[in-house]
Amino acid sequence: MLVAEKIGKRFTGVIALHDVSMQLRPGRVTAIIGENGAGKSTLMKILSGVYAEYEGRILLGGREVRFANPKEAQEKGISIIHQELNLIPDLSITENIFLGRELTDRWGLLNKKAMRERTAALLRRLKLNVPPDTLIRALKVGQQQVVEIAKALLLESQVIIMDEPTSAISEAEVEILYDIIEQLRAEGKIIAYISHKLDELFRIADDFVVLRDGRVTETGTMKTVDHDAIVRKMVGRDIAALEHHRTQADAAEELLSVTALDWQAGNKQLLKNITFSLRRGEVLGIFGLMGAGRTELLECILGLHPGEHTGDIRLEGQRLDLRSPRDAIRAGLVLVPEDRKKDGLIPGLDVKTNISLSILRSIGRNGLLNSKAEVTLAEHYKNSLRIKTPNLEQQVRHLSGGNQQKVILARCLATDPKVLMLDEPTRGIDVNTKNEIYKLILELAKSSLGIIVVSSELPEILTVSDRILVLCEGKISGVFPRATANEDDILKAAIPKTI
Amino acid sequence: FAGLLFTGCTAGAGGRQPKKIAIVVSTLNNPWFVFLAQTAAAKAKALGYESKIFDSQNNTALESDHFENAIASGYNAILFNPTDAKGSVINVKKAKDAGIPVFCMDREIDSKDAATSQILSDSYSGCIDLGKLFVKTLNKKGNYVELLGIVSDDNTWNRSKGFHSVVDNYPQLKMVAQQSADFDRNKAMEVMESILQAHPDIDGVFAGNDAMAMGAWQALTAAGLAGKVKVIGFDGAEDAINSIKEGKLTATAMQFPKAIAELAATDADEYFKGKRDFPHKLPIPVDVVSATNIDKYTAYGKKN
Amino acid sequence: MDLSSYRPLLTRFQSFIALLILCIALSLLSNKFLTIENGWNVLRQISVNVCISVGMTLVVLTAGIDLSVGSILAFSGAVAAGLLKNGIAWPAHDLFIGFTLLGTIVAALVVGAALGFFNGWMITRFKVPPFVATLAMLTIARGLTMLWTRGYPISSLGAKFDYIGTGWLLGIPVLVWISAVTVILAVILVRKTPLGRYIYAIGGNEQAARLSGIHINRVKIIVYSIGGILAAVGGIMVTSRLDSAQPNAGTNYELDSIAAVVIGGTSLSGGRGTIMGTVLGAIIIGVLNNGLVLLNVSPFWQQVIKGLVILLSVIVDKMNSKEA
Amino acid sequence: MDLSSYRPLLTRFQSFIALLILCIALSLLSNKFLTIENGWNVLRQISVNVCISVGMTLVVLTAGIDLSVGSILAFSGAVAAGLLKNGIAWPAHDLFIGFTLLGTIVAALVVGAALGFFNGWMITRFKVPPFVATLAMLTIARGLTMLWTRGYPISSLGAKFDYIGTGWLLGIPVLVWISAVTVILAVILVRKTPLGRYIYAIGGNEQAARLSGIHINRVKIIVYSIGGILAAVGGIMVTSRLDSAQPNAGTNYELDSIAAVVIGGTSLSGGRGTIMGTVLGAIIIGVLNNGLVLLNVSPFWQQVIKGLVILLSVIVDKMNSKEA
Ligand SMILES: Nc1ncnc2c1ncn2[C@@H]1O[C@H](COP(=O)(O)OP(=O)(O)OP(=O)(O)O)[C@@H](O)[C@H]1O
Ligand SMILES: Nc1ncnc2c1ncn2[C@@H]1O[C@H](COP(=O)(O)OP(=O)(O)OP(=O)(O)O)[C@@H](O)[C@H]1O
Ligand SMILES: [Mg+2]
Ligand SMILES: [Mg+2]
Repeated sequence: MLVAEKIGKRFTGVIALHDVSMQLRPGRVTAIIGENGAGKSTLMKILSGVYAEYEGRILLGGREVRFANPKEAQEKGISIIHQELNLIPDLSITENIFLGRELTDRWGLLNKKAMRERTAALLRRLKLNVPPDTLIRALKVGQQQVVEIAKALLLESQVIIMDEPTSAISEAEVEILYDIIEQLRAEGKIIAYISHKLDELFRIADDFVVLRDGRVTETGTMKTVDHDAIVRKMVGRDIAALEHHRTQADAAEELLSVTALDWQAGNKQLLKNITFSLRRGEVLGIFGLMGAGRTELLECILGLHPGEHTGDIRLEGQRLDLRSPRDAIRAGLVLVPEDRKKDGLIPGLDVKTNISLSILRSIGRNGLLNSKAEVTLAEHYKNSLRIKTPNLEQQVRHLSGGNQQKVILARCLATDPKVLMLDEPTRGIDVNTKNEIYKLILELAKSSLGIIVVSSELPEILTVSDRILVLCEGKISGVFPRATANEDDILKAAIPKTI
Repeated sequence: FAGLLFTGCTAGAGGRQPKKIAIVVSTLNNPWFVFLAQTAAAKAKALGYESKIFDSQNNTALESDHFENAIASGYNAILFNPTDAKGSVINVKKAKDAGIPVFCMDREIDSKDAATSQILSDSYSGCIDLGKLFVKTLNKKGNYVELLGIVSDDNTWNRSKGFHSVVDNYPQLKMVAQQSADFDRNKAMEVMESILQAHPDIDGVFAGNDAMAMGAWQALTAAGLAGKVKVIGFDGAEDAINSIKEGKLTATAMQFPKAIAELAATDADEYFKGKRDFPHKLPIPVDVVSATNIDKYTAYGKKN
Repeated sequence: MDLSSYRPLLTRFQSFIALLILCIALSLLSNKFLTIENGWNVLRQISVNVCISVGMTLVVLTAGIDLSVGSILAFSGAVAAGLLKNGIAWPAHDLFIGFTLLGTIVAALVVGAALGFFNGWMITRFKVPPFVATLAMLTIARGLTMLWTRGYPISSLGAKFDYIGTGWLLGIPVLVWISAVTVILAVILVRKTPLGRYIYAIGGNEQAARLSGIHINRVKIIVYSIGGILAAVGGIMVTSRLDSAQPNAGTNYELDSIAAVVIGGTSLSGGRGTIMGTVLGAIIIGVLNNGLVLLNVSPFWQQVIKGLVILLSVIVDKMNSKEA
Repeated sequence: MDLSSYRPLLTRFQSFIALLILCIALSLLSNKFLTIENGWNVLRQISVNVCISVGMTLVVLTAGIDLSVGSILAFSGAVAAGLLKNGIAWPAHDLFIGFTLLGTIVAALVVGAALGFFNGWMITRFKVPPFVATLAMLTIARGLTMLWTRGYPISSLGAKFDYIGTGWLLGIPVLVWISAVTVILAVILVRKTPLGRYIYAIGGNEQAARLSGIHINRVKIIVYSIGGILAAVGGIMVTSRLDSAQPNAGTNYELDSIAAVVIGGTSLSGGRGTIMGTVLGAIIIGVLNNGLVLLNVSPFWQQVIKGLVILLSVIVDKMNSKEA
């Protein structure tokens, strides 16, 4: 049994946790629920020894423990899958899994054979069939996520914490993870599970703990609650599930058209003969499993790989030949990238600057910046997108995931685009914010933007899109108007035939 | 570190204020100049003055800073080893305008009146003599190698020119390689090793300073050519003198930094005492030191 | 918003404190330190480093580095001197081009810009790491200087030219004017123009900057060219101050200027820092050099102390900044 | 899988090609180039740079840099020479400690380790950026050398000591033996020990490494200490080779060694690179120096050519590596 008593943690400016108490019981899966910034990860980081300074105490099996660093926590049998991937791109799977706990022979030299074998075993258990010597950078995000899981399973830990383990993996892999969690539960391990995908929680969690603004608002067993109840507990009020009533967009004229797009990188056929079109005011959902080539498609459209692909892309009938995202923005195409931290934000700069970045020139006066215009711009989006930030001078790195996403969205909208492309717009974002973003998407569509939404979450796709394009191994494997679209057909289309 | 400063300060401010002499030297990266500077400092002290050494690190701009700082902090005279004959003139003028006498040591600045006196060791003619000796030892024919100093330094070229002004009159003396070794012993050794690959058949080496001469000598020894190939250096540094004693190096040119430095310090002293008519240029001849007269010399000077 | 707020003001306040402490200590130790004349000395002496370091700051803000400033300084200085004195002549076709003062200055700046551009081009077009590209340029430009001067200084360039380095204007040395103007322009560039923003953005997250439609390569090339131009400015300043272009001028200047940048609190990983911070850093170094000379510290000890003070000032800074 | 495959083999193959081309070109230009004896020359001449560069590689792999190697080399060399020749004496208490050959060598290594440790300590404990910490050490150690030698070389250290620098063992120069052993040990460290793994991990993603429970600070301190020790080894080699400790030994060695590391394909942003690559880089530089002299290229041109070759070899490398 793992008990947290009156845990408190403050960062400069924020109080992340305020006397949080809870119990994690053996043989049960406890769901930690809360909005972005509620303090879930912080709490887990304290339990796993990442943060050594905190108020309150932690009891493991009745005895108080205090970890100076993650290693000590590991040795005490607590392992964690962090929310952000923590892998070394240029080391192999084996080396990453054994990092910091290498097996050595009696000369203190690495025992590579043993490590490779145990890795292979783990990968088999996780049904990830790639050689243990593959470099991490050669893996897809989903596969990396699986490696993270393997890392946590290596040591037979008593306590296993999973912070949004499924945020980046696709259905198939999720299923595997569930099986493993079942096993662990059977073995009587203590499991903490964080996810913003509530339906998951109902599938595998036994107990729940709700955090709001760094405080525990409620604990209990999953059986006793339903979806809306949970949402109410974490948000503190009801949110109307929005249903999708839309003026048919088919009437509107064609905005963007892609014809026979092919992209061959080295010996890999990333995209094969992609042909589709997007109408004004239409939301086109693109579904597919990890590695189906959705992000690549958006990147091509955005001109990130000039000259590497064939086929023609037209905007309002004009053939586009984009050399860079800069050209794309000029032409009226913008992308909200998949990986916020890596491709979206400039963490060190403040909210205002991040928002105005793309249009400094146009709001500038005679070549100089126009701070007043910047502030008005930022203010405008702060209100219209309901960005939660103390002030516009706040560095974006301190915002929670959802609000960071909104800042990027604001930057894109500021360029007032014709076509808005969103890649996994709600990854790692809580239900409430999710809903807000869905609303935004629909509103924007009304204002006759063309919108492309890429997502691995079927419900999400089904909520927002007018038409659904399914990608599989770089080819279009199905197109469904929302009227006729249903989960099974879409999934069928998404699963590769070739294995 | 604060402690250091304070000791520094008490040394600076302690006792009644004696006259202060600044010694600005082109570089302390080379023992020759260290010796020059330290002798001057010692002499100044002996004459009852407070003195401080400034290292220009071969950087004329830094030398300029030193002059300004020295003037600002009220030094009464400057013993000066210029980084560059032309570039340093402007600095000396500055001092002169501030009413501070400048006594040039070893290297000249080309201005008639800026410096109060110039005590020069004339390596150009020194190298002429070396050239003559070189011609004699190789009796007028053979292949030789020249090792240049830092190529951005006009001393390097003064020496090279002095040497060639003689040697080039003998067509049978062929220079098979001319490379720079930056006045550095290690570089000289490596360059020499490589040159020996291309020209194992050389008879002599002229090195722009003793450090390089020693390096060359070591390369030759390693190649088993010691003694067969004559090596000539320049400076009269300790290692070179000893090596000539042991019959290794053939010759070097002795400059007299000790004499130069002490003379300069004495000039300053006399200047304070009111003397004004100093010889505008006082060349200190450079002696050629070889096996024949070696026992008359020690490092950087004559035995006394 | 002004970019100075990118580093918590506190820390810049700290390096300011460091400077104050240094000054107070020195003025206690030597009554010669706090004199107007000495003040001008220090300012005149740092003016060159300030110009170079301003360029260096821009480069470092993009998460780059420029090791070639010293050599570029030497070469453009030599070019200016050479043209001014000898012009260009092809005895072969008895062709001769003379240069006016302005002409030579422009020529020098162009040379600096060209070499800087070459750096930027290597870095953006061929993805050569800045450290390597500019390291190569360090050697190349030095070699060019040697070839151009044949290893001899080029001297006596005439009163008009020397005025730049030695003259006064409205009671302030021309050198100080130049560096002051440079700083002001740089501050405007960094705080008030889109380009300035782009520089911070690129240093902060290059990929995100690219997706925001910033022309990464163009910005970088511009920045390295500016670095080259400012090095050339420095070259002209040094040359005219000495009335002579020294072939080995500017050796190791890159180190001094990087030191100034870092002491000024700019992060070498880019995206964070200020021009004024760098100026502060340059002043600290200048005051230190000046002070160590005023006090009777032996040249050998000076090196040790200098190193320690640089460490200290950075540590003071770190300990009081959030990052630490 | 062994770490050599961290960079696509192809690219290291490329710098190998670069070397081959260079060698072929040279042997066409001079029939003296491809001789066994000249081979030994080159190897002997690069041996010092190899030792230093191995240490530099480890530092760079952690995404750090060490500018102080040259000065540390000078200081530890001088310490060895001084102790060997004069021992330590306090005439005051007429106390005297003599040193055996072994004693002096150990002492020198300890000095190197201590200075390296200081670097690492500054970097980890006070978060001073490696560039600055080691820049400070560059000045400090040089100053210490000057203080210790008073600016004069310490010469004639006796045949036993000189054997290190000039002797042969089993038909191979001792210097080459030393560097070879250093390389082998380093390769083992990097490929076969946990520490080696940690070095790559820290350079690859420090945050992730920390979360994996690696003691970042400890590893870094060890790495910088090793760097110091290897610099000291270099110091002993140079000193005994010249039979004299020169106060200005090792000036600018940091640049040569960083060049070797980068030409060898190690990324300055850490996490990617190999020891053998660095050795290759050092050889390329050594061959180049040797060749330029063999061909009696004018010293002025040599610098330009060297710079260009460094650029080229890196570009070749880049163009054939994935990153480009
Ligand atoms: N290193 C940090 N420095 C400053 N503030 C931080 C830091 N880490 C987290 N915070 C703040 O602490 C609060 C809790 O953050 P935490 O990451 O625990 O939220 P979360 O529940 O995990 O959100 P999400 O669901 O988006 O992961 C947030 O307000 C966040 O901004
Ligand atoms: N710039 C320098 N850097 C390092 N060492 C130098 C430099 N210039 C000269 N040396 C070394 O110091 C010794 C003394 O130099 P010195 O100034 O006497 O040259 P010089 O040719 O005598 O000058 P001059 O031509 O004015 O007489 C030289 O023999 C050379 O070994
Ligand atoms: Mg979280
Ligand atoms: Mg002389």
